[in-house]
Amino acid sequence: MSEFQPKIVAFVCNWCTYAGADLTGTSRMKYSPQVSIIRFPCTGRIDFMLLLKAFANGADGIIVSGCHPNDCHYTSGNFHARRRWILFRGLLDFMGIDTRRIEFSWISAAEGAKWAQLVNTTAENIRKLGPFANYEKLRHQGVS
Amino acid sequence: MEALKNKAREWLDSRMVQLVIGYSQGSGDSVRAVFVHDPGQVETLLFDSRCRQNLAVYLLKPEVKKMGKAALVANLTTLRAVLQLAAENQIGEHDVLTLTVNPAGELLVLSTLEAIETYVAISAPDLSVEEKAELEKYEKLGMEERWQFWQEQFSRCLKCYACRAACPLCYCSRCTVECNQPQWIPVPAHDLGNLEWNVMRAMHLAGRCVNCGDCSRACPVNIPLYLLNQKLISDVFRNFNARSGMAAKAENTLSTFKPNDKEDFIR
Amino acid sequence: MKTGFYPGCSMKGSAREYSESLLAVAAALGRELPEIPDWNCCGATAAHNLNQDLSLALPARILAAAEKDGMDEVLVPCAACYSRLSVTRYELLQDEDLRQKISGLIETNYRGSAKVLNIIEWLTSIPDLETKIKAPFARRVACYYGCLLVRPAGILKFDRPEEPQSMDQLLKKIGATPLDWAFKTECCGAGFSVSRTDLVAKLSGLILDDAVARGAEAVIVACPMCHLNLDLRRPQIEKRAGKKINIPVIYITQALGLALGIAPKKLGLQRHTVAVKFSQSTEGAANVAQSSGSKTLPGEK
Amino acid sequence: MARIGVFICHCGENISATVDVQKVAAAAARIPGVAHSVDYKYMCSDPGQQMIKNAIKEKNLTGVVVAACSPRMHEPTFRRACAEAGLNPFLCEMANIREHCSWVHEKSDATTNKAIDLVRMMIEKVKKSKALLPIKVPVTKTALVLGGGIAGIQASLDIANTGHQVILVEKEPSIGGHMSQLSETFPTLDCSQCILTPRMVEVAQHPNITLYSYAELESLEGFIGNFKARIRKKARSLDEKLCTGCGLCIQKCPAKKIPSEFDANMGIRTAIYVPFPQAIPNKPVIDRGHCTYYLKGKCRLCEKICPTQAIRFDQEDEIIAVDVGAVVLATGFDIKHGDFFPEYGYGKYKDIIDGLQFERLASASGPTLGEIRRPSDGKIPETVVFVACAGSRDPAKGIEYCSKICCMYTAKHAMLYKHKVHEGKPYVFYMDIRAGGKMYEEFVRRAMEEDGVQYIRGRVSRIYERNGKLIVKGADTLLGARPMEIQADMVVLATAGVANAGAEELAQKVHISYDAYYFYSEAHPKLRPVETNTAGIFLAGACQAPKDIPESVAQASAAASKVAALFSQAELIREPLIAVVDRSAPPLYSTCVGCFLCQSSCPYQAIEKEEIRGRDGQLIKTVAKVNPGLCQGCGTCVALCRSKSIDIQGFSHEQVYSEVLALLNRRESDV
Repeated sequence: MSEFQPKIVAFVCNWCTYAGADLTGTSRMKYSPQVSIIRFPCTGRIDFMLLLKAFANGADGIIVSGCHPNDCHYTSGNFHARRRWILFRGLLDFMGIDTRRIEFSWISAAEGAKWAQLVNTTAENIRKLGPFANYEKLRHQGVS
Repeated sequence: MEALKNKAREWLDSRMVQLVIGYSQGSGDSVRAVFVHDPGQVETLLFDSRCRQNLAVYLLKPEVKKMGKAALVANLTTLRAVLQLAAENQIGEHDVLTLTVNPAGELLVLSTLEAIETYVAISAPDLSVEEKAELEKYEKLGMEERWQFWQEQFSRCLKCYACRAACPLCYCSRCTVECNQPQWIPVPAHDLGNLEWNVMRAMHLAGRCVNCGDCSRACPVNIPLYLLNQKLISDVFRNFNARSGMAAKAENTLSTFKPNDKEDFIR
Repeated sequence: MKTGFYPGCSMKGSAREYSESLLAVAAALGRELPEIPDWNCCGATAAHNLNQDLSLALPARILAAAEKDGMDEVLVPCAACYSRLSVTRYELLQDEDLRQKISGLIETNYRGSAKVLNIIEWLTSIPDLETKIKAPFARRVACYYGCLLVRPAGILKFDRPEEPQSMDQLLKKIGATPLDWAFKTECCGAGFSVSRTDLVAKLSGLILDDAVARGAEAVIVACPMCHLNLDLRRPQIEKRAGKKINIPVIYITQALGLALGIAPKKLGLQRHTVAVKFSQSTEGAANVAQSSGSKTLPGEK
Repeated sequence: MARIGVFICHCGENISATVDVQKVAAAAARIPGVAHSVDYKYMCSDPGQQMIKNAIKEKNLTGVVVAACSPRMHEPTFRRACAEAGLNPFLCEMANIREHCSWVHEKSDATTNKAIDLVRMMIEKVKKSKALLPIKVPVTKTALVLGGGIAGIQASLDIANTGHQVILVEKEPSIGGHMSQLSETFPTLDCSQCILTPRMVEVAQHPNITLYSYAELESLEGFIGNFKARIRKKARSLDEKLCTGCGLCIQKCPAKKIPSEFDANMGIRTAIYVPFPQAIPNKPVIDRGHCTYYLKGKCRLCEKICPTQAIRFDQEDEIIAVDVGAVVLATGFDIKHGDFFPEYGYGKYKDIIDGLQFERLASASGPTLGEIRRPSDGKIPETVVFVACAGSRDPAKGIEYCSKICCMYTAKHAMLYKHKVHEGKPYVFYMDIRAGGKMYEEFVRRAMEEDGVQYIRGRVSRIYERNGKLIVKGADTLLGARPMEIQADMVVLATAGVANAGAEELAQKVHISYDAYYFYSEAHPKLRPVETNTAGIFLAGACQAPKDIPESVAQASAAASKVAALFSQAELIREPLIAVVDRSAPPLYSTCVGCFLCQSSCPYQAIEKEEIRGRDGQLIKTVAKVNPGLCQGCGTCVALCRSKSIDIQGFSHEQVYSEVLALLNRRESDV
């Protein structure tokens, strides 16, 4: 049985982090292929239900990333998102859901290196944490 | 008590209101909601420490709305629910008259939202000392213990949505659980669906819940849902210094922001 | 509305005439000023330079005691204490975590319910003071606010930190003529009172000069430290200036006391270094004890 | 049943070197709903695009997925290709298997599998995609410019010169703004009015500009391209058509001792007046607050004297309604006045004045005809102290920002004083000298070196009067913070530049955001400096932040070019990637319950209330409605809405939901 390869979904905004990840590519920096990006117009668009769905469908880890404060293409989407994350993360933690599996980050269009590094450290952390066993159990109880 | 009945009678007589929503003696030692239309029935009204139900839940029900203008016998959380509903454009200044009895036992007529605001200002900052203590008890548990605790609780969930029906702030005409394109919440009552439902329920009340506790009281399998609400109430207060149901014009915690909102987890 | 009283060290020692006059005035106005039970040092001048927690814990303990005693507000006549107590209340109400931390240190939950009042606020809050005046204090006065009463502006919210007015307004009420002068909030040398009397002599000298130059008959103060420098250090001031400076320095409560017709002795006027003498010229002036007064220092009492 | 076409690009070697593109194409082909799946060397090349067009026609595809580079690179290319082949462009999506895959991973199965995941994800998204039509908004090609200072004048002229109509509204009786009050301008020392008045005349005579002076905005409704503005034209108390501006009334008016606003209260004016001789329009206004007739009921001298019988004492304010397509705010700024600096005796001592007052003293058309004479006794001051940063950069005064223009005009003032009073001794107290600008630093140097202005780096702590002199106490921080005193005859405070009184009210009237100091907020601090967050409303000049003349003019022209661009098309066409509130059959009409939490979350004020009424016209419910003209498509409201009643086109609930599922649920057949 080969080493555990985590499945990590990245929810990112189109204007900063998606562009930052593009820069990682154009600069040919390497990172772990376990991470795949889903593109959103803005972190403000990212519905917390989608994060639950990711876990429900077998994600071992999640990255959520957008423009730095004050850099939002829509001026305040990321500020709204930040408030939701603060409460959502607190709630998950309270329910015993391992918030180490959700990595929140600000990554600008210029921070290609930061993206690569974020992905690698996240992948490494999740690998250490192993498969999301608790959720695994739930998952077997039915499709979603 | 007499004062309460008299005021109710007066209002019904004068047709100022067509309906008084209040509490009356239920079976055994319990109290239950009562809808008084006819001045003759005001005798059944009562108000004491047992009157915990949040009667604001009835205000938005179509069948109740049909009955005409209502007066509400309200405890503190009911009044806060009224303000929160006003803040969410669900009721207007003239939609409801409220009566309450203050700790000193005097009847107060709160006929304007402003009057309600002044009165609810007496309520505790966010949570009572006891509530805080209980919350901390669970927060102190290890992550795995918390997981086990909630899994065990949710394993009993029947997806009966009594919590939703009892909540004065769950008034959506179509709840997200009823969406099937896409199907956000799986229909069957299995652990995954139960978890997702309860996370969503709590999040949708974040910055809105007035901590009446009716969700827990309504739950047929005694899931301590109030803990989830109180966790968010204390987080909302600590992080954003905000409290729901204190003002009729307040902006909602999650629909506003401050550029300097503090967090310690975003890299 | 229960108003407590925090004396602090100076009111019991070097500035006992301040508290004597305050209590006399309070009595005359029918105001009760119960002392905060088991109060402690506010930590002024030293604590906040040494240890932030300590500098917050000391005042927090005082205020918590006041709260426990059911006080809605606390009168703090000493400007230094007032500054420390106000700043502490502000800091702790700003920062929930800090409030909990300090509450832990003092083993009492400090809620911040009790408001902190300085002497000016307290006197201003007394309704129709004018009507209670028996012998108008008809003097030309220079109201000296000093620093601790008005700064930091952001926290204390004193009327106009750089050009305060409220003491002048009060003096008007009791029949005096407050003068427009330039040294209302200039430094008197404050903390250097003991270590650098030469500095005090210079700075306080400038203050007195301007007051005299503008024809003031008395300097009115609301801070024991200011009084100490302007009054007790008068010999050093005169020595440096090479001239006699007779203008008396009196506490606002003493001026008010006189206006209320309270006997000078009751107001501790005899305790000053600089004799409180007024030329009888100005009519209606309160009849003031002529004390040659080498000031009785604590200990000797 | 969907018929999706999948096109895998090699991008030369860029993708195929690390991703097994054939394998990806094959895997895609096995996914239900995929009718066509191929790989090709360069999808973006003409033959590549042709392949897509042909496939769309031949296999009549219902959707296209191009797996290639970043959509930020070529999405427009492939969507255009689809459109040309008759497929709605929004049914085409790209899977980014280059920047996000082949370039960042080593050649391996894992890399190929990820590419397959990404392709599968976009296939499932496209299955849920809907054909979208671009949004078309009609545009009224008239611009409303608020404020007739130099910024408003410049913007109006630039827009008018592109052939579009301009309505210029100025609240004062004349246009010209603060610039018309200035004596000379830095760094060239050319006379302000000499360069300004020709522009003012141009405005008056321009066929495309309608000028409403002595008027203010009453209300503004609507959205980009379609605003409805109501303008209150205040009663001038005379008939402008009849008045010739001869000025007889002004000469004869008995109420002569009224402080002149234009002269910053350093001079006087009559009750019927024009602010200054070169006023545009050159028609007087009766100041009813001071006019003897309005106060005492008799006089009417002006009426008797007026050769054209133009005086109208009974005239009333007039409301003018106009339709405009864009609005330029050029409402300018003010400086701090009054009791703001008690420790400086500002407002207490006559000879402590502010910068604008000094401008009037130095101006040849000013109350002293350009001689520097101090207000108290008209003496020529021998020593003048200029205090920079009087309030600016001072948190204690609540003004933390730099007012930007003071360093320069203070140097100018000191210079002018020295030029006019050769024996005079000018001192300048400053914190730092900020002379960033063409010829600015040189200008300040000249003040120091050629005109011998004494610059002292330090702040003034207090100013008070002692036997006829103003004692200025400060510190010289370059000489060991040595406390110092200067005995001055006059003090000029460069008081902070602040937003106009009423700036907040106006911002709320036109629904734009403003900062903590009531300066108007630009849409993006770097990239959209002259736009506001409300589409169709632009900023020019100091209403956005303190600015000098060149900057204000530059920004005005920039705003004008934005307006011209907007007016250049018949209608405004926007991508339909915007939020929509659902509508459904009665009795529900919409799942929206009208809590309107979304409203405050929208950065663009795009969410409105819509009243749904029955046939009898009575109100059934009030629900949210997204204004397609204003929505920018961030989707913040979408994620906020509890009942999922708002969705966003192009990133709909169904689309992103199926992306998540598709990405995570690999099919055995894939690998």
